[in-house]
Amino acid sequence: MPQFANIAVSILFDGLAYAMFLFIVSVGLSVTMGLMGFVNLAHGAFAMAGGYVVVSLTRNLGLGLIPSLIISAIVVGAVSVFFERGLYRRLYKATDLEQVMMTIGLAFMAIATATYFYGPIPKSVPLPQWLQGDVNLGFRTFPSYRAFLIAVGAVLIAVLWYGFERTNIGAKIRAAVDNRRMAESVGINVDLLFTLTFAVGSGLAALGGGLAIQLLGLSPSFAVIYLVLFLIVVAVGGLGSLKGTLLAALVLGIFDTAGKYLFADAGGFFIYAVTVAVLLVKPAGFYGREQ
Amino acid sequence: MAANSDAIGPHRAAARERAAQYLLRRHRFTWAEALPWVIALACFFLFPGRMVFGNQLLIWLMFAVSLDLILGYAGIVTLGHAAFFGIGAYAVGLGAAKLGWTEPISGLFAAALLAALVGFISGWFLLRYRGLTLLMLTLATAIMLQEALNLRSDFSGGYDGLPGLTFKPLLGLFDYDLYGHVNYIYVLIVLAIVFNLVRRIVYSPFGQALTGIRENVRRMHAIGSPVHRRLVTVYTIAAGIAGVAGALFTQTNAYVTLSVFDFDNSAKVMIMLILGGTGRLYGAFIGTVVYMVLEDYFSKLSPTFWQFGIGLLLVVAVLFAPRGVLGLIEDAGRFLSRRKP
Amino acid sequence: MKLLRWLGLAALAAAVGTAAQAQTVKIGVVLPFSGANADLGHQIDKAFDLYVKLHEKDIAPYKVDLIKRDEGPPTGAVAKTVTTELITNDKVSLVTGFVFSPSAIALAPVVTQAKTPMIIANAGTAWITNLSPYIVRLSFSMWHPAYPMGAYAHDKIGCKTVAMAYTDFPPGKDSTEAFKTGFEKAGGKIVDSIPMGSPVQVPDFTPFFQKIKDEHPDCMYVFIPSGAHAVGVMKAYGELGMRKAGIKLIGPMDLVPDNKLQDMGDAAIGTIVMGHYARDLDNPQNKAFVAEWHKAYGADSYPDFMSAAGWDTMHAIFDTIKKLKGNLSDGMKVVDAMKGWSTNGPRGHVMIDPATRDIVEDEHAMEIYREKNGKLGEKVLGTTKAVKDECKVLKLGRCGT
Amino acid sequence: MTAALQVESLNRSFGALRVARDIDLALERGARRALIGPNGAGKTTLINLITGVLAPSSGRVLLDGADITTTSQAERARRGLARTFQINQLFRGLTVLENLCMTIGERDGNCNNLWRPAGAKRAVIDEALGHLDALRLTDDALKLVRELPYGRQRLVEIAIALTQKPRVLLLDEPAAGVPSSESHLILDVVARLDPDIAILIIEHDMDVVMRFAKEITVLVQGAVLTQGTPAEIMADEQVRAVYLGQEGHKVRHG
Repeated sequence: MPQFANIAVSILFDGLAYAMFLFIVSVGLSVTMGLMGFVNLAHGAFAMAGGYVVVSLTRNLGLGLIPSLIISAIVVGAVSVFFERGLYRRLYKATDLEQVMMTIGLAFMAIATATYFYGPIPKSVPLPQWLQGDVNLGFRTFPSYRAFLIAVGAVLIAVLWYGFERTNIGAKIRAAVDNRRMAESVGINVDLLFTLTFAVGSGLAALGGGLAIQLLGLSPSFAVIYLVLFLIVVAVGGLGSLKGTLLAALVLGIFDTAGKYLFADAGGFFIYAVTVAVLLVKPAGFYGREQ
Repeated sequence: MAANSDAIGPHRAAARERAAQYLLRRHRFTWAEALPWVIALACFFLFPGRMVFGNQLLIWLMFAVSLDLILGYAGIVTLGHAAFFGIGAYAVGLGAAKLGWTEPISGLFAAALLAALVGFISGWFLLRYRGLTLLMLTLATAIMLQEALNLRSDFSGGYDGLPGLTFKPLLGLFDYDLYGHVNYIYVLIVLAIVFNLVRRIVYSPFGQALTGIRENVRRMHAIGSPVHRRLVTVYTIAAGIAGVAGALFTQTNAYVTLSVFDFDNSAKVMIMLILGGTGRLYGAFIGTVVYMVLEDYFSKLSPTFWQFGIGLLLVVAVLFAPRGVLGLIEDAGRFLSRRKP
Repeated sequence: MKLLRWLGLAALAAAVGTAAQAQTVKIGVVLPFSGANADLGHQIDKAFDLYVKLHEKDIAPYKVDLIKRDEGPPTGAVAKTVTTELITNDKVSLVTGFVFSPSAIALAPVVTQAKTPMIIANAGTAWITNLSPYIVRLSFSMWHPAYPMGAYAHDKIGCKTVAMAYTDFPPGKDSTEAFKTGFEKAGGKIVDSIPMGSPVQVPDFTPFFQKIKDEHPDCMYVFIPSGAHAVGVMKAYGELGMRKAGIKLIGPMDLVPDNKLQDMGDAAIGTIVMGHYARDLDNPQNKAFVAEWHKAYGADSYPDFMSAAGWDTMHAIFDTIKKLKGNLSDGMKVVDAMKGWSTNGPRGHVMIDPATRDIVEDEHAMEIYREKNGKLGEKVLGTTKAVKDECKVLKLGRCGT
Repeated sequence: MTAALQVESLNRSFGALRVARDIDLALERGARRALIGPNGAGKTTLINLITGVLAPSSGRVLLDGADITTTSQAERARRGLARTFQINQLFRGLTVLENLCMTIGERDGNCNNLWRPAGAKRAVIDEALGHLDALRLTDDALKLVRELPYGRQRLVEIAIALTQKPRVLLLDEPAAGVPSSESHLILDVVARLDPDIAILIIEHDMDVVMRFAKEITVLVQGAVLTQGTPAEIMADEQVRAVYLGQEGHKVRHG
């Protein structure tokens, strides 16, 4: 097929895969920030933790990748509840600055801890045979793992969408994000909701971290080096908006890929240029509430 | 308390005078304020071997003070402050490397002006936004600046930086020594001047207006304050000061790389400030000292795991001194003064 | 201000004095122990410790005292502070380590002024050694592997066209520049040269490689810092099925550091790199080195080219201590003692070029293959003997000054 | 003579919802007008439109005959248009005295000064203390606003507005949220205000309205239902039907 079409397909496909990773990790951050206005800079640390759990499960216990990913998401999600109850809870009413300071502190501690247990050398996980190499979709071939990543993303989106738009809890969360006081006054237990979303968000982050090993490798500093990326997705998407986070992930993922592909020299530029462009026009992000 | 307000004349006259005196005196120097400078000088004689570190510390301190002006007083939360530090750093760096402008003090002014100019322009556009949006916009601007300079690495030296910069001796008299003694005094003096400037601004009516914007921007509009103009003004000033800090960084290191624009620096300076306490002038002092001294100590204790110590410090600080070390002291003070008859 | 001068001199005098009498030689070790590149630091640090442990007795009655400091991020600032204080405050006789070029560049004026030798165990920007007469490098310059790779790729591997992809920081630019110089001299054609983002973040390499795949060159020359990036490159290369598409992956050894090789999987097989070290390099010194390494750090910890350089670095320092009878007070004497120093180390025969104070070493073209034991190994295809830093030989740019 | 404040056929809608429909309103110099109407009638919205927090979809706002429809909030304030908020908008982290000094500073343009210490102008401080005296707040001068009981915070809210030396003052439920034990204090203050100031007050307590207002404007669903003297309004059947009924309804909610 013609070159330009081929290029376009490559960009869309790779961008889509990248976008899925961004979405999976960022969505939890977006909802928790939207719900409680809680700035959680330790979110990346949960992703990193998830990654290492997967490493342990696959390498030391010899589990398959898929079960490991699921277990890791659940484990990290569960553990995150303790942090939420023990530490985060104390800072709901606190200022952003205090939240920033504590969560950055947690991220630092997470990095040191991971270094202690896993060492600084980047880890990777063995892939099952069917995820190696590439799949042929007739008109051209695509890397299997990325196809898999996209599939996982699609499934998650479906599940989240259902949970968010169709279930009672989802409705409550949306209500709380929209107007917390109101929600509380009609008897919604926002704190409980937050614990829930926090756990789910952290679990998703962990899943994202696990999936990212194949993409970006995994070392302790994973906890912070991609944080900016996640925050950008959240800001561009709009706090607490599932739709927004998805759209932002897609736009940023695809633009970033296109930029790297077409204008490698200015590669780093694009994602930020897009961010600025969007925020200047829509300060609250794609689907955020204007203040 | 409220009941007392119905008290008789003389009492109220006294109350009036007390209140008036408080505002009349507040901006005057107290002896306590000499303490940091005394300590700084004492350190110079006590730790002659640590002056290179001390020098870095003072530069970060100045950087933190500039951030306090906008974050602590005007309530502008930014993650792009390193941009101005970097501009100042590169102003003198490129000046020395390309134009042979090696006179340090004039270099400081040049750096301040350039950084302030960029601060003015970016502030004009960005300060209409607040919160996370502003956070991301400032952050993105800083990184784009860095990327742009890296594109022209033939000119900026990229991440290998501009090596072997040499600057004229200070005032043509004092040459930079290996032990950083001259540097330390140099930076300390500049810091003293800059800090006094900031202190004046903070206690000026303009400074009051800034705190007003921080406390309640809606009301500021309602009482007729040109909020945007105020914010852009202070942002420009803070940018200039950050630029001076950056310039000192390059001059005292005789070296600069693009990493000065790193997001990490913006974050680090913010953390140090919060740790010390925002909007309290001396919060920057305490925060910087506590953070950097402990960082130095931990990283010698364990070059690999020191981050754990710093992390723990931050978490503990939030839980026990949420409004920073100075905030803690202040609260204690209020608590005690309550006890007084 | 006179007082300052006086203080300075006094302290300096003290420094010299103490160093002179000391039976113990204080050595400042500056490596990135924390942060995104911590693993690089640890690869070298382990080699240092291992050498000291095994050879302490050789330098009796003298002892070494390693004072370790975190090099911090690749900004030069932290490194400059801690190193200067190692000199001024801890009074070390020499400083070594230095993974990042900016650290070395920032420190050049300092070591010159302090007359303290700086023995570089990694930092690879070619012209660093020109910055100060007190700098000695035992690792390599980007040119050491990259330049000979140019000719080898064209003549032996059969790359007529090559697309280059590199991490967008100075070593990346150096490495590609060096390869280009050698490759074009041999008559090859560079079809594309793609910067792949900053060294801080591991990017998603796929877009870059996809582009190259669509360009169909014979070979793809990749330089990345040999940390987390290396694994990412191999994965993306494998995922895109580029080898099947007939695009060979070549580069400097940074592409397949031994401590990550086993994680790279089949994708790596067939990759050809130019380098001065591989874990299964066949010489007795290396066999012993690797054996000792596994004994000390376990079976699944591997030394890599950085460790090898670290080992030789400490070796050179020890020999110098012996030669100077433990008196390293005079920095210039130390440097002179190292000029022309040579040994048979893990890397084979290495020598410090008296003229440039830079290393002279053999460069091996090595192919990744699957060993019988299932592990990935590196097979030597050919060797270029006694390679100098070509950048300085050709006096290109800053290398000329 | 031209009205101190004139509102001409003001419209504003949020999407389909029209919160202000062709509102006409005039405040003569020294006017004492009450703005009443059921919840959601758009009373606060009208104040926001007048002060420039919201921009009207159509219509004009005139201050002393000058069109200020497009001028900024701040500019309107500097021209003598002051307001209080239904929910306190105070500088909670500052002392009461600072709250007022800052207001004076912005009013007189001192706040453009970055160099002279704020405390250097005794005159400013004395004026501020004067205002505090008038509201019996002197003893709280050095307290942080957030440490005051709500009732007294409410007084600060008014003190700030008065400190602006306004010609037109818009009071949005000055006694809202204040226990009746203290509300009289606030309403006394309101009653004692300078007769030259044109005042528009939003108030639910009809007794207060009757005592204070010389004219009343009734707002229903964003439109002016009727205007007139207290007596006329009390007599008006529509008002009873729409507003007072609604009020009773409101009372049951507590």
